[in-house]
Amino acid sequence: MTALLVRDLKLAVRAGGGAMIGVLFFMTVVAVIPFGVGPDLNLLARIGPAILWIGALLAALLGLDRLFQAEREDGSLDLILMQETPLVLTVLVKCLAHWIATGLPLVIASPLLALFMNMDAPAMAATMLTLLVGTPAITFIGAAGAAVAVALPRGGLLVSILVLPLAIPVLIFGVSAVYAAVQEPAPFLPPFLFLTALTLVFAVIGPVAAAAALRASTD
Amino acid sequence: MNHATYVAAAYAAAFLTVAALILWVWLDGRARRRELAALEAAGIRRRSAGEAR
Amino acid sequence: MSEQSLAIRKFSDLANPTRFLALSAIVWPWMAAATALFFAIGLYLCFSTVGDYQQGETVRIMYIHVPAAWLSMMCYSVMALSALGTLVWRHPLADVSAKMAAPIGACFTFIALITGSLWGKPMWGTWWVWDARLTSVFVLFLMYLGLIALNRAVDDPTRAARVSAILILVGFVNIPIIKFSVDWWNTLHQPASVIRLDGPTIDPEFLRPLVVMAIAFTLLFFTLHILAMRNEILRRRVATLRRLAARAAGHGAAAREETLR
Amino acid sequence: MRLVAERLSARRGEDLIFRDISFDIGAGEALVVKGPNGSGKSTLLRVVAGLLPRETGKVRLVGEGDHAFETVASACHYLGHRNAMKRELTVEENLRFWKDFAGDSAGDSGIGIDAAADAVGLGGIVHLPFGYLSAGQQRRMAMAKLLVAWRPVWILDEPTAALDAAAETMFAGLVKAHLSRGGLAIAATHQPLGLGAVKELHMAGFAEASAEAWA
Repeated sequence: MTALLVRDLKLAVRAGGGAMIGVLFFMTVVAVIPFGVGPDLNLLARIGPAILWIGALLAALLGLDRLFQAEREDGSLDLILMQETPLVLTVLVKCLAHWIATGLPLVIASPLLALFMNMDAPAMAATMLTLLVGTPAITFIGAAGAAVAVALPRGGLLVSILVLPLAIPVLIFGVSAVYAAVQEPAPFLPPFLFLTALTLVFAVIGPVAAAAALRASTD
Repeated sequence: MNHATYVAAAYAAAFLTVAALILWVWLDGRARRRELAALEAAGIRRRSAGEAR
Repeated sequence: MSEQSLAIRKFSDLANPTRFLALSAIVWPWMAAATALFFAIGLYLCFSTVGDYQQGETVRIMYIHVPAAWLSMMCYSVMALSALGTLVWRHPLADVSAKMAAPIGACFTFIALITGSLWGKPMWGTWWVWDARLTSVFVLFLMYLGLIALNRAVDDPTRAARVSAILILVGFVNIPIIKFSVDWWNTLHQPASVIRLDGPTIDPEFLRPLVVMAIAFTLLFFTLHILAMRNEILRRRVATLRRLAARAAGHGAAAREETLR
Repeated sequence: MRLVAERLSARRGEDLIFRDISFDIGAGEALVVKGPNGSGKSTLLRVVAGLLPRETGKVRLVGEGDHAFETVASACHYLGHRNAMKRELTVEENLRFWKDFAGDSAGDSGIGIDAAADAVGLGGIVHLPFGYLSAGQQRRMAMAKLLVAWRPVWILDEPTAALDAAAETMFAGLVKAHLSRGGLAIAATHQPLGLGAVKELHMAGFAEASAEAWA
């Protein structure tokens, strides 16, 4: 299993890998927002957490379509399906590698972008923490979408369409946890714990569904 | 925080970035030279290597 | 040998990476030494001059911020020139130059952004304002990163060079448009409370270290650029040799099989 | 150990590709599946490998050591039309991944990566990225993948389609060595593989549109 993790990470950082593209997309999307809403620092500080979360959600979805498609195109998927190793476990490890390569950089880049959004330190920390806990959920549920769309031409856009509605709960609890951390009366823990629970649930549902979809998609 | 801290931070950040850049160039060059040496040790040379001079 | 092929030969001699390697090997130690010298003088001047009465100590940040910002633009111009070289003259060294300038330019732009932010915090009370000038530099930074990503995404270097050359030139034409529109956007929105970057005219007291530092940074850029280009040439040579090795291995094996039979 | 298939049939979409295919091969035996294009050779192999659902019938392993395998698929190597190697990684990284990820099945163990590359006649270039190799070399390195992890059953779909005569002989040698170690092989091919005496299975190429449902 470590072999798979190492291979996927290597592929992500080698030429043509998607490790950097996600962060770049994230930065660009967030950077474009002020041009739309105007450079009012107070307004930006207020909407900052939401913008960061939406940007991270879109960036995390980007590149998910290649998760299984690349394996299918060169025939590796056939061999992966044949192994004794449970497919669910294989999918889980692939998700993990994908998250380390694309999700973790988003988390690391988020404080920098929070500066651009004029967010203060607590909001920045809360955003980073919720992204750290929440982005794996997007990857896990996205894996299910990627597996469903694996055999389709132009699966990339389809994955986003399929997964975005499923990721709405993650967005809701992630953003509300950040706002709860910043605005006094609302408690931070309940939405944050919901977010954690969502990630754990998706860590089970996503790989199981993806494994089933992959088995069904062979031809 | 007083202003000197910001000045120090700015110089430190600039220094670190430049140091990283120099380190990258140096390590990259070393890795390439090693690869070239390894290939040459394996008996693979440029066809033009003999006639070039 | 016909006249035409002789002419082609001469031209390709200029484009010869081997010649570039030999020449740059002689030049770069001198350039590195000059860079170190200018940095020594520049840094001494930076800290020996008195602070500005209005900005205080923070004016010293300007001594690295302004040269870095200047380089971030000059580097893009170098890339645009190289892109022209790639598209018009098909000069292989131009590919190499454009490709290796991008990470260096991104680093200098990053320095400009960071130091600007560190200057802004004590002066404006915030790390970042969507000021026209800052925003333009940030957009430039994103363009650098995009170009690096593009170069990494295409595995055939010559094809990558053509594509990114086109993008560089489009960007070069587009930069004034971006600058103009950002200015427009900024005057449309700019809250009056934010202090503009334009200070009083620069005192010669501050000008001296600034100029020395600018020269030092420029020398640093060219030194690093030359060294990075050397690395890239070696990288391509390694790739060529590996292809050669792959081909040779096949033939060798086939020949061996033949003799076995 | 024997690999037994009983009255297999499979369909693709609505069409029944083949029906009532049975075979039985033992250790050290090879089965060559022959037939015209579209007769369902590839489909049969993918059904045996567990990559396609079968309509009817059964595939199973019989004999000593068969408890070691959860599924028939986990006892098989499958060499399909695609090489299952990553262009960006070096040959060694590719082979090492498959060696570690697949692991050895019960009964025997795979050979080292350099030895496998030598066996396919491409020793000494494992440090090159896979994408640098020519099509024939890539195919041969994909064959080396069969050697680095032990599987008793080799399922080979047109293994030598892109190879020259020398490489074909080399591959026949590999298969023979595998059979002599007590392995089994099923190959779909147009060309003679040069394996000597083997069982043959002729697919008739019958195409019967689905009778029920939409007819």
